[in-house]
Parts: sequence; structure tokens; C-alpha cells
Amino acid sequence: MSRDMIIDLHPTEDQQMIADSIGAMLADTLPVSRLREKDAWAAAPEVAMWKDFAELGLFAMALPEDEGGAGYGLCEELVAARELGRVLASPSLLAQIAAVHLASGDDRAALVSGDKRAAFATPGVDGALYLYDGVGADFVVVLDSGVSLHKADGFDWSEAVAMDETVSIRRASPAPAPGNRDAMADRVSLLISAALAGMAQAATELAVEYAGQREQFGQPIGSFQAIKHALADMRVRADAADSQSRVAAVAFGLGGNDRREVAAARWLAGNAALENARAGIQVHGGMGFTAECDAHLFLKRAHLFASLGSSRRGEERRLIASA
Amino acid sequence: MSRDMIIDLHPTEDQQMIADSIGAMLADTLPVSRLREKDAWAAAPEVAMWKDFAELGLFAMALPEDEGGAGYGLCEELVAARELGRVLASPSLLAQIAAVHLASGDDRAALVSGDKRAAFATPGVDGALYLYDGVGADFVVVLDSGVSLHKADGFDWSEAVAMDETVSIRRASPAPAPGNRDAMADRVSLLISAALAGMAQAATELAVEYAGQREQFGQPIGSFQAIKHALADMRVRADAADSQSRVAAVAFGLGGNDRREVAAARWLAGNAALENARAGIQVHGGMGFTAECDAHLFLKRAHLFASLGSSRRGEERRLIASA
Amino acid sequence: MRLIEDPKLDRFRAECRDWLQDNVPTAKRPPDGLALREYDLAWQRTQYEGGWAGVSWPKEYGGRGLSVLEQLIWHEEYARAGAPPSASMFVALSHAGPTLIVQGSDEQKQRYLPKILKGEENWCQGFSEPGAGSDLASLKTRGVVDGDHLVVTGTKIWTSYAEGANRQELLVRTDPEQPRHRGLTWIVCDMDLPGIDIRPITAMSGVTHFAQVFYDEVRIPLANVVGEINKGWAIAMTTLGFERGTGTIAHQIELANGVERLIEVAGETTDPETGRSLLDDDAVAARLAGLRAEVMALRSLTVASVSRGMREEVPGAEGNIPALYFGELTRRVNGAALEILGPAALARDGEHNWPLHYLESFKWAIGGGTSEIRRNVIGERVLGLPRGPRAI
Amino acid sequence: MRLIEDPKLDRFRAECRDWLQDNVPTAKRPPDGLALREYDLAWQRTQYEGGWAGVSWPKEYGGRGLSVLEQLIWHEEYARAGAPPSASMFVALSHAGPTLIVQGSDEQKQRYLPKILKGEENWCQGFSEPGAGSDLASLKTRGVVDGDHLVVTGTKIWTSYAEGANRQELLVRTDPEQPRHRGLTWIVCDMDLPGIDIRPITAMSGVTHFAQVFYDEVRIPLANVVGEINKGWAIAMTTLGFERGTGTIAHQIELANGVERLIEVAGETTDPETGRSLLDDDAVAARLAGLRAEVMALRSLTVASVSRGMREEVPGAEGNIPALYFGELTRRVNGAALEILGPAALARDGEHNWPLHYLESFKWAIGGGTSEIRRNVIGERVLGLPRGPRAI
Repeated sequence: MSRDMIIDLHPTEDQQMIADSIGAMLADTLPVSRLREKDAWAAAPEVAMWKDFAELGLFAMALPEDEGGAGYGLCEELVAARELGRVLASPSLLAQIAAVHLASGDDRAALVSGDKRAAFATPGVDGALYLYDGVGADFVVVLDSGVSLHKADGFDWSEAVAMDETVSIRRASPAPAPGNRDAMADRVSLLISAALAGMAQAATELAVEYAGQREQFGQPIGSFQAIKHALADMRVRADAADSQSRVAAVAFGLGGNDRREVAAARWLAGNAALENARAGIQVHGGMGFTAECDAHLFLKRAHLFASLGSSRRGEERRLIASA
Repeated sequence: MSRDMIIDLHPTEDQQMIADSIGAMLADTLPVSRLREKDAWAAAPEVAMWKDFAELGLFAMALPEDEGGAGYGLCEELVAARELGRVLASPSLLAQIAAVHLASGDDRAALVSGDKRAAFATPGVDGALYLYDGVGADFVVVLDSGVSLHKADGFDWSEAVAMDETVSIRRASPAPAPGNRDAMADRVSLLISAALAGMAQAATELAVEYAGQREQFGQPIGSFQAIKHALADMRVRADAADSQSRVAAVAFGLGGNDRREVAAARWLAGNAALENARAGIQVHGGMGFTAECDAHLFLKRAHLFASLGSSRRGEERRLIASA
Repeated sequence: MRLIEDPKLDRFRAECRDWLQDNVPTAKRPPDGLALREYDLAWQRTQYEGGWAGVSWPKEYGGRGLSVLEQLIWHEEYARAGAPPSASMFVALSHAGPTLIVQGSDEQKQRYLPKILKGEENWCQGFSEPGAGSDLASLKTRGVVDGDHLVVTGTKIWTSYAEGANRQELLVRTDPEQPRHRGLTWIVCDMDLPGIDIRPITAMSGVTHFAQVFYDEVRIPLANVVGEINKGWAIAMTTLGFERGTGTIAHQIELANGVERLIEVAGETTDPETGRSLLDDDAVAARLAGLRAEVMALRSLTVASVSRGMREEVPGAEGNIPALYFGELTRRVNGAALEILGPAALARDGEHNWPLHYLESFKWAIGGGTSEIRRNVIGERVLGLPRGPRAI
Repeated sequence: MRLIEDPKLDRFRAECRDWLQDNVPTAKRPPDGLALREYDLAWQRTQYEGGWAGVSWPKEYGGRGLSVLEQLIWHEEYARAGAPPSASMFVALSHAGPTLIVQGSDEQKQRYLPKILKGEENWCQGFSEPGAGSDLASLKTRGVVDGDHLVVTGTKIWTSYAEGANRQELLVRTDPEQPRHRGLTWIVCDMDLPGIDIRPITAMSGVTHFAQVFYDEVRIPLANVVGEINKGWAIAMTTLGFERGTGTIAHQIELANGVERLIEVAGETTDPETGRSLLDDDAVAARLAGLRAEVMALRSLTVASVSRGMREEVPGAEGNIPALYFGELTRRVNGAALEILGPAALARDGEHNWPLHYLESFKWAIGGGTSEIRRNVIGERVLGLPRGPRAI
């Protein structure tokens, strides 16, 4: 960020409205606890709600008004992405937002309206392409060093089993040749960073709530420094990730070293989501280790999002590469 | 370590005797608090005591009896090195032990008797050779990727100022070409590891003592989990470093992957000495930040020892290199 | 410190190795349930018949009466041979059994110990409660003396392999008037008694080894009390220190093998971003180097623990040091695998099933004493720091 | 979140930059002592005369009456211009001054504030005591009312730049009957009063900016009491929250510059072990990349703090978040320099004097609230967790 830039991180009125409306819809329809139900993926509520999200304008926030969008920018998309991250919404909702930018003409219109669906896929070190929540999707947004849009039926998918069993995964070989790192790849990376920051926040809140209620040795465990300090560190990590992703979003496209801003945001957000998920499980003690508690859902989902077209090492390389 | 090896880490009778006699001598003559006196280096008690150390047999423990030694091995040297580390004794005492192994004939005899003195030197990234406590020394034990013995007057030394102002430093350019990593280099590295492990232990004990006495909020600060857990982690790091250096010493020279054992010992010991020194300062709070408390002496000395012919990265390379 | 050079030990090791090579079961181990229990018991019987059950247990109860060194050698060779984890036999072999050896009456030892070694009975634990995880002193499950029985009502949680277990080491409150750790009793509960109900708990890994156990006026003979009534805390504390590291040595070796496998895989795998092997990335190599050093440290801490064990009758609180180290390290090793190998390692049907190892690894920093409790114990009982203002 | 595009702010920044470019002192700053004080006061006078003192202070006391944004811009340009650290003026400008603005009487404000901005007086702090470092509520230095004076006896420690300071913000116990944080009084002490004795303390870096101050029946007029007698705790707590991050922004930028310098040096330096540059080692590069990301996060946390500051009158406990982050990060950055650069960086006469930066960096996790206290405050006042059983 150029030091000449003055940024207000407080949400604008529009941003607050977006956060409130999406947040309210998600709290009603996609509480994190839904993921303990172990429904088959086909019943995942996000798919059934695709049209609702479209009507809310989620997929076209940053399109100009004459294309049916709201004329907002990346900052507003980021607000939505954080809310989606907080409830561990399907990664394909973010894929849809990305796909709208990558598509054009009729495809774009069908994505905006929710008539067609997109999902993320990312290559593994085994050379295969891994697709998340892509059953029935029309488009695949492939995240590697770059980002590119593909027809879903151009691959020969086979089923796989995910660590996060609340997400469906499929694989196809070989993965397409990696693309170049361009501004769109940075943009999508920032959306994922915001979702990861939202997970880090929500994991903190979950653990804080538990620590304030659960008693051991005659006191709430949150009164013990070992727990209190772990929670304080969780909050600090979540705040760092969130602030940096917001600063990077404002700086995005304004020139300067913003590629590093994006890399820092992703590095911090991946770290915060993973570390906070781990710490959250530990704060929950025995409960945290069970499938009956939400804590592990954050862990599994954080690993998935953190690995989407990126790795800690990849961001480190970008952070050191000359601007 | 081959899994076929059964090791008893408990000190043998001889080892206990060595620890007791050197420990008693050091406690009397070289308490850590001496380093707060800010005497000029020329008055450093180690130099005045060189003959006493020689008489105690410190420099020749591992020489055969017909060469005036005690016929012990690396394990016994290690016991002594740990005690020297605990009181932050001059690195040149370990240099002298190393020099005895590297020298022969009259030189060796003069080193054993304490008539001649050795000191460590190690190259910096600036290409210079850094000499520690080498004023008046006859030999220089150069630690780089290997270890080699040089006459001290073969270099053109100039004075420098050390972070650890209780140690004198000098520099000379250029440093000799680095040697090969051989068994002797591993042996010296283990002595330094043991000294670092001793520092990590003594720093823990200093902090534990303070935390048991110092009161805040009406209780000894050691009763607060934030402090208690920091101290527990210090103990664990010190134990890990100490156990590993002892296992590596027993395994030394018996074949197998012992180069990795040595590298692990050094990596763990450097880490333990540095982290424990930092944590020790934090436990001491405001006092820890002052020159009036011993805590910072451990920090400065740990940095010095950790950088002697080694770096964290160097040990990591050795840990991964094929055996 | 010294190398123990003893031809007897070398011979013992060779014997272990030979026997294990010939006898380790080749049939695939069932993942859970009663089939798993049967498998574990059968393998225990095989070991007993081969003369390898209870290497360091007294001879009179079917053990071999050897030292902690032979025990260590056995564990090492056991892990090297890829023998099945003790799993559903773990509490019997490494917890309840050792406790009975030290604290049980002669009659109790005769009654229980041989059946453990012979693979006739397995045990589970009943210590933690929903309201008392780390805080054992606040247990609420009640035991009321009624004639020559103790009538137990309440619930226990985190009981591993409860389903099909024969016996349980159970800690109940027999005197509610006495504060906290007083008034507890340690008793052997037969798991087929009327009034016991077992509800499995699914772990985040999907494995269902845990259960919550409910007791509705379960009548346990008073003869099953170990030690005295209301003096159960001391018995439980004996057990708590028993881990010298040898009990988990198989897990430690598994962890070390995991690091080696990860280094191997990283060396064989091409990083699509750089076109080089993952291990050619110095940062990945450095991370793996550090983990390798820490795994070596873990083993050395265990060697130190065994060295103490050769001299002490009753293990001290130092046993928490390798336990804490292991609990934290195993999670980091398995987490590193997922982070380094990325999306391909997040699939559960991959060659190594890293997710299962990773998710299960969290339990070592939680179960049997959280890392926080272990740090408390190290601070207070090893370093001698004052207790906090909590009312223990 | 948005970019604030305001030509007024751009003009303000340009003005700052131009003025600083012409006026930042070029003479070398004395390391300590009275010469340092004179230097700092002279530079403050220059700022005042240029119209740059107290950018966000009220106009009636000589400030410019601008917002926190102009304040931030000023700090940024100040740091960019390499202007001297506020050092001996820090307490006056960032602590005592802001406290008086909120809590002082009109007369007190008139008496003290203009002299600060004009560079006529500098202040020191008198809060901590040898027996009460983190635990301010247990202060023992006594203040006894005698006529219209408070007679102070006792001692304060960790007072920075005490030597030559004109005034001190002093917290003393005026009612020993009341428990802990009650019965404390916040008073302005003139440092030239009889009975004051100053003993310098040498920090581990060798720097002697700290002192212990002894008070032997020092008579301070009651008119110097800020707020009411026995109500000093609330005044001190106001001050504690003042740090919005902008006070330390110069240090933050210095830290960011340190990381950049370290990356640069690592790129230019050959690793004798590999023959490549230090930065060609991916592990070194990764470590520096992480530090660069964290320095960026620190700045973003401060931006967030300033954004809150644009809306809140009284700063909340969130200010502890960037403060904690900075305290931990600065130590790691400077420690990384020593570890990466090795023996050459352990000499104090090298080009960058890394040891001085490193040793001084420890104070940020200790002074003005240790990291432990900051985590307590974040836990309790930001997250709303219950207090521990300590008797605060």
C-alpha cells in the first residue's frame, strides 16, 4: 500500500447493508450446525437456494447496473465472502461470483440469474484436478497459479472422499496447464481470503462462547489464562487477517505493490483460519474432538479453502518476488 | 540412532563425579552474576584459572591415560560442556578441549597443561573471521562447515564490539576456506550443543526461581498459568535438547545415521537456548529488560554459541541430506 | 549416559524379532466394533501363548518379570514389525493392569491380571464425566454402599472401546460430604452388569471408539474396590503417572515413520508451481528437517524417561514431558502433511489417508490430560511452582 | 471499507512533506542524557513554530485541532522523513498530554499543554513501582494530605527520561484503607521539587533511558491533582487506552523498514555454506516473507484502529490488539536478523547495529503492559471472558 493512501476500514452504509442482509439470510438458512446433519450432498441447501442467492444479487454485485449488477466493486464482494465464510457456505458460491467475472454473453447472464452453476476446482500434486461441490455444476473455475473458466462436462470426473465430508469432491486427470497469475486470480484470491478470515472470526466466537459457559475447577474455563490467552491470540489472528484482506481490497487495482498486499492477505487468512480452528478444538477439549461439536467443521473447511489454488509457500514466493 | 541400541541416559558414577567436581568449582568461581560486573575482558576469571582447569583435567578428559588424559570419551566431555554452559563460561574453554583433539605433539601437551590457550573463531557472512575471547590465545579453532586448528598470530586481528559485551571479539579478513564436515566437526558441535542445553536449563531455573518469589496481584507470578505454562515449555525444550545431545553423544561414532543425531542435537539445543533466554526475559518482566538481572546474559551468550560454525539452516540441511 | 552393551538384551531382541516376524497377524484389522475387539483379543492370546504377554509384569500373573529395558525392546520390535496397535487392549495392558500390580490386593491381581495377558478380557476406563473433563476431582457419579455392594448411578464419558469391554476401571464419588478429591473410590466394574447403557460418540475423524456410559443403580460388589473406599484419588494418581513413554512408544514410532514417509513423498512429488520436487523447496525441507529433529527429541525424551524408570519404583510427574511433547508434535506433523501436499492429501481415499491420521492426532493433546493440564502438572510437580488460586 | 479521497488530506500531506523535508534536523542526535533532552525540546520548538505541534490537539492549547486522519498522515510523513523519534517528549505528547485534554481542569490544561507543544517542558511517567510492575492497583507510594499539599514518599521505577524531565504524571496511594485500585490519586509532580532523587537503570542494551525515582516527603500542591483525590485509577485507565496505534506508528514504520532492509541485505549477502545469496535459500525467503506479511498486518490493524478512532470519543480496549502484535513482532523481526545474518550481525559496530535494535525490541512486550496483561485485557474487555480468580 502506498503510504499516501488513506483508508477507512469501517463498512460504508452499502457495505453494512450487504453484510446485514446476507448475514441474516445465512443465519436463518445456513447455520453452521446444518453441517452436522450428514445429509447427502445432493440435499445441500445451498444448491436449492441458488436462485435465492441470485435474487439477492450475490452473483452480480460488481457488475455494472446495465448488466443487471449493482455496480459495486471488490470491497462489497469481500463483505459477502466474509459472511459466507462465517457460516462455512459451499465454496461454489464464491466460484459463481468468480465465474460471472470470467464469463461473458449468455453464459454470464445465466450465471447471474442462477440458471447455471459454477464450482471451484484446483490441481493436486498428483496431477489430478479436484472439484468441490461440483455435482450438477455447468462451469468449473480452475484455480491454479492463475484462474480460468471451463465447461464442467469437458472433464472425466470420478468420485472421491473428502476430509471435509460435508463437501463433495471429484477428481479428473490431467489438470489443465496452469495459467498466469493475473489480476483476476488476485481478485479471487482475495475473496477466498475474506472467507478464510470469516472462518477465523466465527471459530473464535464459537470458542469464546463455549469458554464462557463451560465450567471446570468451579469456574468458566475462559477465566483461566491458558484458555483466555489462546482466545485472545485467536482474536488477534482473525483481526489481522480481516484487516489485511480489507486493506488489500481497497488497494486492489490502484497500482503500487498490491500483488504483495493480496499475497499477505491470503497468507494471513490461511494461517488464521487453520490456527484458529486448531485452537478452537483445543479450547473445546473432549467435545472439540467429537463430531457433535461444530469446532471440527471449521478445521476441515479451513484446510479446503486454504488449498484452493494456493499454498502457504506460493504466497511466500509472491511476497518475496519483486513487485 | 539404530533402534537396536539401548541407552541409559543416567550419568555413570564417573560422569556424576565430573559433573559434581566441575559444577562445584564453577559455582564457587564463576557464578553467572560475575558477568554483571562489566570488568574488562583482561580480568576475565577464566583466563586466570586456565591452569586450574588444566589441573582438574578438563582439557584432556578424552585423551588416553598415557598422554596425560583420563581415558574418558565424548560423553564425559559433554557432561563438562553442559556445566560450562550453565554458568556461561567462556567459549574458549570448549575451544581448548577441541584444540587438544586437533593438535599433536608439543602443541597438544602445551594445551593439555594449559601453557597454551585456544579460542574459537567462526566466519561471518561478511567474509571476516570472528574470534571470541581470543586475546592472548595461541591457537584458533576455526569452526565453519568443518573444524581446523590455526596459529592465532597468522591473522591480522582488529577489535570489534560484541552484542555480548562480556565476551571479547576480534575480526580478521579473509576467513580461511571452509573445511569439510568430518567427525571432529560433529564432535565439537555436540560439545557446543551440550553447552547450549546447559544454558537452556540454567535459564529455566533462573526464571522458575524468580517466578516463585516475585508477587503480583497478591500471588507469586509463577502461580499464573501464563507464566507457569511458559516455564513448563522452557523445561520441555531444555529436556529435549539435553536428552538429544546425550543420545547423540552415545551414538557418536557407532555408525548409523549419527550425523543426523548430531544435527538434531544442535538444532534443538540452539532453539532451546534462544527461546528459553527470550522467555526468561519475559518472565522477569521489567527486571528482565535491565542489565541488573542475569536473564539477558543468557540471551546474548545463546546467540553467540548458536552461531559458532553453525546456523539453524545449516543443521536443517544436514538433517535432510541423505545419511 | 552410556550404551548398554548386554548380550542378554541382544539375544532378547533377536528373539522378539524372530517371533514377531512369524506371528504378527496378516489379516486386515477391522476398523471398529466387536470385530475389532475379537481381533485384538485373539492377537493378545497369540502373544500369550508365544510367551510375550506382559514382558515386565510379574511372573506369578503370567508375565515374564523382565525389566523396563526388555519392555522397551519389545515395544520397539513390536512397532518395527508393524504389529497391530494395542487399541482395545490398551487400558488393560497400560493402565488398569499396572495400577492393579501396584495397588490391587493379591486376590484382585489373581482374578484380573492373568485374564488380561491371556486375551480373555479387555478393559475400558471410566474416569471423565461430561461435567468434569480435565477436572477429575469434581466427579459426580455416585456410589452408595448398600450391604456388600456399591450402587453406582451417573455417567462417564470418553470411554474408549466401551462396547464389548469386560471390565472397567471406574472412579466414583462415595462420600459427597468430602470436598473434591476426597471421597472418591476406585472400583472394578463388570461391564455386563444390569443398568449399564453405552452410547457411542463419533469422533471428528468419523471413528467411533469413544462412548458415553450411563449407570442406573448398577450394583458392584464391594470386593471390587481397589485400595480403600474414599481413597480412590491416590489410586487414580498412581495410574496417571504410569506413562513412562513406553506405553505410547508404538505411536511414537508410527509418528517417526510418518515423518519419514512424508519426506519420501515430498522427494518424489513434483510441485506443479515450480516443476521441482517439493523437497527441493528449502522451506519445505527445513520444515521437515525440524519435524525430524523433534521426532528424534521425542524418542530421546522417552529414553530419558526409561532411564529414570530403571531406578524409580513409582514414576514421577516427569512422564508428562514426553506426553506433552508427543501430543503437540503429532498434530503438527500430520498438519504439515496436509499443508505441504495440498488438495491431493485432503482426499480420504488417497494412498496414505493423511486426513485420518491428522484428525485422530488431535486426541493426544486432549485425551488423558490436555496439554494445558500437563503444563500445569509440569509447572507444579516438576518445577515446584505454586498452585494457582483455583480450589483444587 | 473505502479509499478516502479528499483533496484536503492530499494537500495536508504535501504540506507535511514539504515542511519536514526542509526542517528535519540534520545534526546527529545525542544518545542520551541532558543533551538528548535539549535536542528533543529544540526539535519540538521547531515543530511548534512551523505550526505542526499537536496536529489533533485543541487549538486553544496551541494545537491544530485536526482529526485523527491528519494525525496519522503527520506520523506517516514524519517517519518517512526520518524525523527523530519523540523519545523524551513521548510521555508529554502521547500520554500525559492526551490525559489532561480529557481529564484536566481548564486551568491545568492552560498551565501544561501549551508548554508541551512549545517544547518548553518535557514529562516523565511515575506509575510502576518495584513491587508493582503489571499490577498497578497494588501501588504503595504514599501521598498524605498536609494543608494544601500532598506529601509523597516512596519510589517509582521504569521512568523513562526522568533525568531533566520537568513534570511527571504520578500515581500515588492517598488512602491506604481502601482496597487496591481505590484510594489512588493522579497528580502532576514538578521534578525539581526537593526530596526527589533519580537513579538511572541500565537496560540490557546498555542504554540508560530508564530510572528509579525516590520521593522523600516531596510536597506537591493539591492544585496539581487531576480529577479528584482518591479517584486516580479512572484517570490512569483513560490513559491506558489512548494508544490507538498512531502513537507507535513511527516505530511501526521503522520496523517495516527494518524488514525491507533485512530482505535487501539477505539478497546482497552470499551464504558461505551454499555460495548463493541468503535470499536464494527458500527457507530464509519464506521466513522473511512471513515477516513482511505480518508487518503489513500490523499496519492494517492500525488502519482499523484509526478507522475506529474516527468514530469513538474514548478509545476502547481494542487498542491492545495492535500493541500486542507489535510487541511480539518486533522481537521476532530483530531476532530473525541476528539468526539469518549470524556472527557478522552479532557485532555492535556493524553497519546496521542489529544487536541494539534487537535488545531494545524486547521492551515492547514488557513496558506499558506486558503481552500477558494485554492478552488478559483482550480476553476480558474485548472478548468479554470472565475474570480469573485473582483479586483485582
